[in-house]
Amino acid sequence: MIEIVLISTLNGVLYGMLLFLMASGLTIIFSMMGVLNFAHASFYMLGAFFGFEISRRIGFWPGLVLAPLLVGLIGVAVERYGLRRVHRHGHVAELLFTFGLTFVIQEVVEMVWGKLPVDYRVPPSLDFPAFTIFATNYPAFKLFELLTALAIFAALLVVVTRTRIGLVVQAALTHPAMVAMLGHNVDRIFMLVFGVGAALAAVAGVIAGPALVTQSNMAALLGPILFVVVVIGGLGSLPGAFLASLLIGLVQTFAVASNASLADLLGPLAAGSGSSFLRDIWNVTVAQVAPIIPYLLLVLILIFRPRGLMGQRES
Amino acid sequence: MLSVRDLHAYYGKSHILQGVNFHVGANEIVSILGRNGVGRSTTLKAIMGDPAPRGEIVFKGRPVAGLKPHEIARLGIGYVPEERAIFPALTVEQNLLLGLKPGQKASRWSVEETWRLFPQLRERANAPGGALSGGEQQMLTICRTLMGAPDLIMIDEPTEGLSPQMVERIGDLLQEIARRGISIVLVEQRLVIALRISHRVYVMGHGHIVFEGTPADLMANAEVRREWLEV
Amino acid sequence: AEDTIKIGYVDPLSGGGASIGQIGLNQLKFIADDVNGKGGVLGKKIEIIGYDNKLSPQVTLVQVQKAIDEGVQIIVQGNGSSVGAAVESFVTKYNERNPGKAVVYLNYAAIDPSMTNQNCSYWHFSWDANVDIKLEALTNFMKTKKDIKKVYLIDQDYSFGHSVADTTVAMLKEKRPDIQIVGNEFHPLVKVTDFSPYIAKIKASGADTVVTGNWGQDLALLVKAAGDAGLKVNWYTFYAGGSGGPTAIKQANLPDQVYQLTEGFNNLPYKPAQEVVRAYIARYKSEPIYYPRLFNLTGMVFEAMKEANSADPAKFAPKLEGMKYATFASGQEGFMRKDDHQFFQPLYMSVFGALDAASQPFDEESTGWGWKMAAEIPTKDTLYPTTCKMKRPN
Amino acid sequence: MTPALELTDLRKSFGAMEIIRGVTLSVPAGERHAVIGPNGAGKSTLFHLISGHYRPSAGTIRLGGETISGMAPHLINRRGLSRSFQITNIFPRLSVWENVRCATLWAMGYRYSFWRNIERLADARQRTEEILTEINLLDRWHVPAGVLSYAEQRALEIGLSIAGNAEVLLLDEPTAGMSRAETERVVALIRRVSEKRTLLMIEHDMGVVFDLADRISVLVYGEILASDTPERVKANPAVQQAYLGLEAS
Amino acid sequence: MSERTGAAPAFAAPPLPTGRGAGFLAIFGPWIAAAVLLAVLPQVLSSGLALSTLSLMGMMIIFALSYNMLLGQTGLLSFGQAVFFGLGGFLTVHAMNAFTADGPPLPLVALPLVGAAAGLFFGIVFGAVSTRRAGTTFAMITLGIGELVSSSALILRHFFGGEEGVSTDRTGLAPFLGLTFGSQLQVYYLISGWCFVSVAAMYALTRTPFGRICNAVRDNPHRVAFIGYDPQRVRFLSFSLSGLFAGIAGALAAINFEIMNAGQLGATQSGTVILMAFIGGVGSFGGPIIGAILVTYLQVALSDITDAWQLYFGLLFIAMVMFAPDGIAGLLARQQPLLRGRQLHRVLPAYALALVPGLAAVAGLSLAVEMTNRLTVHAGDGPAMSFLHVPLRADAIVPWLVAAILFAGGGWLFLRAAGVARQAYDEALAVVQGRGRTS
Ligand SMILES: Nc1ncnc2c1ncn2[C@@H]1O[C@H](COP(=O)(O)OP(=O)(O)OP(=O)(O)O)[C@@H](O)[C@H]1O
Ligand SMILES: Nc1ncnc2c1ncn2[C@@H]1O[C@H](COP(=O)(O)OP(=O)(O)OP(=O)(O)O)[C@@H](O)[C@H]1O
Ligand SMILES: [Mg+2]
Ligand SMILES: [Mg+2]
Repeated sequence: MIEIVLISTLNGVLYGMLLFLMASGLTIIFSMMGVLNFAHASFYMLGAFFGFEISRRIGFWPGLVLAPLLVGLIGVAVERYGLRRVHRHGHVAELLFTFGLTFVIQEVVEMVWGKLPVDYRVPPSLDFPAFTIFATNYPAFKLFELLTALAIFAALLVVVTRTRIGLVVQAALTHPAMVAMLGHNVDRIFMLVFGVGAALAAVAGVIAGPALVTQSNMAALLGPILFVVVVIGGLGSLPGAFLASLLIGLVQTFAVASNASLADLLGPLAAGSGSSFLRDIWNVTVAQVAPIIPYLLLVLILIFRPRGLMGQRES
Repeated sequence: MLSVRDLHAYYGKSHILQGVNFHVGANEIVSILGRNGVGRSTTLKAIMGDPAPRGEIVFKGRPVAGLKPHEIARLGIGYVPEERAIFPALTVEQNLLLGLKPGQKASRWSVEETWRLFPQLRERANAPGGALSGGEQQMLTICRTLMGAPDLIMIDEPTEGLSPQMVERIGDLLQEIARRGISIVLVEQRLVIALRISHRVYVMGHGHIVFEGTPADLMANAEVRREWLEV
Repeated sequence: AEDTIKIGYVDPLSGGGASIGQIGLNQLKFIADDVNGKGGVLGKKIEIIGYDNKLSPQVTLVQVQKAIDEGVQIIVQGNGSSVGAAVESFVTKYNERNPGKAVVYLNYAAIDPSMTNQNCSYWHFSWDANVDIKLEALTNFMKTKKDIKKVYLIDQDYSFGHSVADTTVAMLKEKRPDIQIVGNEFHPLVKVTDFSPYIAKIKASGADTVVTGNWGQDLALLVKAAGDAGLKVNWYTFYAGGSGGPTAIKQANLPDQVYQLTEGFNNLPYKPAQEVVRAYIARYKSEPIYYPRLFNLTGMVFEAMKEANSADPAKFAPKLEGMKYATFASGQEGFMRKDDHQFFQPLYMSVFGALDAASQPFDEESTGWGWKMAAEIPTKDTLYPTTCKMKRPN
Repeated sequence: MTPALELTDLRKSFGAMEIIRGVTLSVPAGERHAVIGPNGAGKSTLFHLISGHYRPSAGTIRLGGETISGMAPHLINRRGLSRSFQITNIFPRLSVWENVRCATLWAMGYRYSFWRNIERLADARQRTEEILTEINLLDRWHVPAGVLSYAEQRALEIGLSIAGNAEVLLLDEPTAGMSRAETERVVALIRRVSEKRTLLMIEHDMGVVFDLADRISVLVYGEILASDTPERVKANPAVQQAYLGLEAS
Repeated sequence: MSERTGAAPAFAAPPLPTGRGAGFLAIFGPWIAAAVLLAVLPQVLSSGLALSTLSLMGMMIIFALSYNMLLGQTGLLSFGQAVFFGLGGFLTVHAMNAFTADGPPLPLVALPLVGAAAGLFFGIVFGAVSTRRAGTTFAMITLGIGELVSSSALILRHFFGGEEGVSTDRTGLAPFLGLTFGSQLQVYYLISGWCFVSVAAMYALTRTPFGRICNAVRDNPHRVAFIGYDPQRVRFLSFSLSGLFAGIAGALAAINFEIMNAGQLGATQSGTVILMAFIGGVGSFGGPIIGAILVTYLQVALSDITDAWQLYFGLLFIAMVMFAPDGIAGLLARQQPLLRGRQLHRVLPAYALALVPGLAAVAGLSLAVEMTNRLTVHAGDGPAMSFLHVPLRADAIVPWLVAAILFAGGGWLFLRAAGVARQAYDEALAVVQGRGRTS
């Protein structure tokens, strides 16, 4: 029992931090700029492929620095020459713009790297088990993931609370012209924020690439789970996103560990239910539905607490 | 301080400003009067760069036309819009802090100063700007612009929605601002207050200036008042 | 009348499934070029036309319609049982509703047993062993492995995964009642990014063998998580050789622990096949031959055409029924069962690991590791009855 | 006779701050009642409470004798209370015509009707035309409301609030930002539309207040300081001190 | 009171709406024309593919319009519209299977009613949950619901048929006027009939008090409450009705394909409908119709022409969003005053002038894309290829130069020509308005 709880907690925390790593850039873009950036996963994929390409030439560590820089620049260019123009036409237009971008990025990645997975490996310097609990190894690379997530969280927290960038962006959502007339270069700040968001996605890509599968469909497979993290955490709240990542990580891990089903719960009743349709519902285990629990959580939280866990506003 | 010559501005295809000329000296309070819709607000906005002005705008000896709004603001022109443009989701204090320009630490007008002038705002320091009463928003928007330590401040209808008593206070405040070395361009509906505190007044009609003079000149000119101010 | 024989290949050529769909298309083109170089079939050239179905049954039907409009009477499709079922049902209805211009569906990878059982169709021929047959073969293999004591099942939560799990449980119970099933887990299809909790469960169960029908990312991530956690078990799989699988196994460092059941693999010691593989690799660099069965499929169809002296499915389909054929991978004989149009052939258990360069020339995905023979399951051990009541056109 | 609107010990707090501190007020039917008071006194909040935008923390509100405190805004509106907003609140992308017509629909009984052709509703059309004539926007009927000038939007705001023919009308600073001449036109309009109705109005323009109001309540710090006829309010030294400045004197 | 002393209004105000119906032909003319068009289309486009594509367009038109009831009319961005499409389809398939066996003899033509009922039912159920909120919150709830429903579809295998889905045979139902609906042509007429009825119904809906209040809610939900309406109720009704029509579309899909599977209620399908509505233009009723036709056509045709179709698809959307955010209908609507003022001839030459370099730039770009594709994805097929029927080698320098020149030169010329076209447009508009003022 202790073994299951301990291991599940550990796995949950590790998974949660991976989620946060992937979602941090989206939190920045979505909750600060209000842009539903569907291309976030594509930037993440670009990060992974750039990381792969750089790491096989000069090594993982230069890749960890260079890939996010490159993707950040791409993000800046996307904002400057595309999104900025679309911005005045509203959120739906922005969303579709990034939606179109996902197609383009995926196709370009396929042209350059093909459709098959690439052999993106954990750097040898981190390729060893860091510790072992109950005969289960925890690779050093996972710890590195965790530390990076924590570092990013701390750094973003400092930037958001210690500078006025967050305020400027938030103010510009309602009165962009006024913010400019107070002397703030709104355009440049938006560009920076978007660039940083893209770069953060790329950091996640560089790190998750070796841990997961680096393939041209990895963006599409990531799905909307990151939106779930940001929204559950609460729009505009970095700590919220952090908390939500942890929560989802833990909930999912513990759900997998459980084999309970309605049939177990209401055993005798279940026997009577003849319809095959009901039997389906009856016999589904918690573990089976683990990965869709976050969506359930999303719907429930939005219904009962639309601001999310720690959000300051409902939009 | 500021001189505007042959200023034109358009909204889409409609030609709103059709050659506006005026100037403001150091420490001077200048009012622009006129009926609704003649383009007074547009004049101020065009000076701030949005809508894009055509013509000559010189501030502290530097041509300003063609610069972006934030560059103009950084040169030292402050603008208080008619619609107040309070950032509703930010707290009162955060609204004030946004008045500081990037890199600017403190200024002649600090948050403390605001609290002193309008103790009412201090009580609301942590309330969202959107929750403020109409009049409180008006106070906040003026103080927010002052935080940026402008050399010239352009204020659009500052007394709208203010109680008579508060109107007086604003009048005094404007005079104090001017005493501290800040020039003021005031767009005002209420003649009483404008005439009381202005050094000079312009009257605007249909996109250009139709009268220039001291308040006393205007009081003496019944015809202008009737035709262009409807009083 | 036409001077080419058009074969419509309907499979995903874009999006998520494209990586496998494209490989099938390349292989068909390779075969067609080879056949055309030798003068074609019945004096006609073979033309392969790719139709992108985006892995959606509905798009597939539009594309099949398009292919038929363009004069295609032979549809080849494989990926996705949902698509396969749709094509089978469409082709059957189409031939019923439009008599005179028959269309035949040659299936190289959709392996839902229903396609050759309750839903079987005269116009459908299947070259891949269906789930029942594969599991019959797999359990026949496991029957002989006395060191298997505790088996854990983990599968994707959809029909194929459930077939694998249910059938394995049933067959093992019959053939090896001493084996303990210590877990029977389902996880959502391609939604899991972190398999560590599942690995923790497997570990806790004390299993020595895991049977999984997983493919694609679900297999790769599962194996990687096992490697990370240091789980030492044997893996019995069907699709570990699919795109990304070998890379993942190598990265997880699980030498000689992952088994795969297929109708052939590159390192089978059969010269003619090895030569073809070499030629293929020379042309499509770093792309493996996943589908030896495509060679069987085309070979048999071309032979049937020659026998019938016609490229009209109505004429050559009867010739396929019961046809015997020396399979591509090993030259051993297989046959097309007349009752349900299912091809039976020897199946092979191979295991992934370091190669002996002399006798095992082909590695996978440039990992340096490759598939090596573990056991051959002769055709007779793969036979599995069918419930098909074939309706033949009169 | 039951008063048109009756507030009893009404209170509203935001967090720890009590903004409305026990307001008791009764407005008889047909009265033109003005609420004045310093900025931030709670006048708009009072309107928000009456119209259902905020829920009162305590106290009751009765409309024509019926308790409406805590009801949703649309329910209160359906019971015959309509209001305008201090900060213009219209439908910017709809035409001026549609703005006003939408505001007439519920009161005319059309509700959520999805089987009637709206263009065939002669009564709604006629009423819309009347209102547009009243607020002098008839020749702008086809323009999207968001494009109107500030003063025109203020006029439309009033148009929306009177379109539903509500018994009780709440106007929050209807003349703010208007020039003298326009203000006079608005005053005339308000006089006309409030002919057979009850009017509650917030204003800072004392000219307008003394011109229109039958009775004036002075709200200071969330409490009613005085509620009386214009003359007596003007003469009240407490009011002078708390509120009226140089302009009124 | 609001005397305008600023710039004079550009137009004299048009006459007030009279409410008296326009002439019979003005109202029903377009509808009759549409009906005739739907009836004769299969005579012109009679291939099997054309009929399938037209059928597909028919159901997608309904689907896109149902979506626009939310996005365009009520201002609700939903990410889960396919849920109603899919559930409508699934219930229809089950109904078809039930009636085939020994259920009541319901003809196939009536089965979209099952889809409608299912769509409405689930619209009510999910609407009750989601429409309590608006804006991003609403959007995210629908995202969650969509994800939940489509995930459950794989788990509840008996109802949704697992991955294969549930298939059926449409000819098994009671014949209707002797029709068994075996042929695609008959199915086409069934779909176009339902399409016509649904479009007419949805159009009528926009012209009702409810329709107008939906627009008001889109513009300013807060204010709606103060004119007597409950914005939440309006959203709810709009959502439910939208579900109803999406359900009809799903039912038609089920009839057309005779199969329904989980993919039909997933995110891809929901995304497609957003694209359709937006590309066509959410601002007008007809926009989504154009969008549905165009996007369906592209989906069917583009993948034949090139397998880098996703790239072109993406670029097209990006270009649309950036340069024509009102969609195609918006672009067309801008030509309307010119057409009415008989000034269109003034701008057409300028448009044509812009079109030529524009096409050249597109050709240059796609040449580069295709050559890259050949060298990377299709390296195994060798560098010899053909582009627009011109044979060339992807590894030669000349084609690359041509591509670069076409793209850069065409792009530059296009930008200049676009300026000219814009100016021509402004001038023509000025002429029209000038006339409007004097008349
Ligand atoms: N964004 C805009 N788009 C189009 N026209 C505008 C816009 N803003 C203002 N206008 C028009 O420009 C003219 C001048 O407007 P402006 O706001 O400058 O007037 P004003 O003198 O400040 O009057 P007010 O007393 O109403 O504030 C008006 O006719 C107005 O309708
Ligand atoms: N939602 C809220 N949260 C916190 N404080 C609020 C909220 N709404 C109003 N207040 C405060 O309540 C007080 C009264 O506001 P209200 O808008 O009613 O004033 P008012 O009398 O209308 O003033 P004005 O004449 O300036 O419009 C103000 O100090 C305001 O800051
Ligand atoms: Mg103004
Ligand atoms: Mg107020």
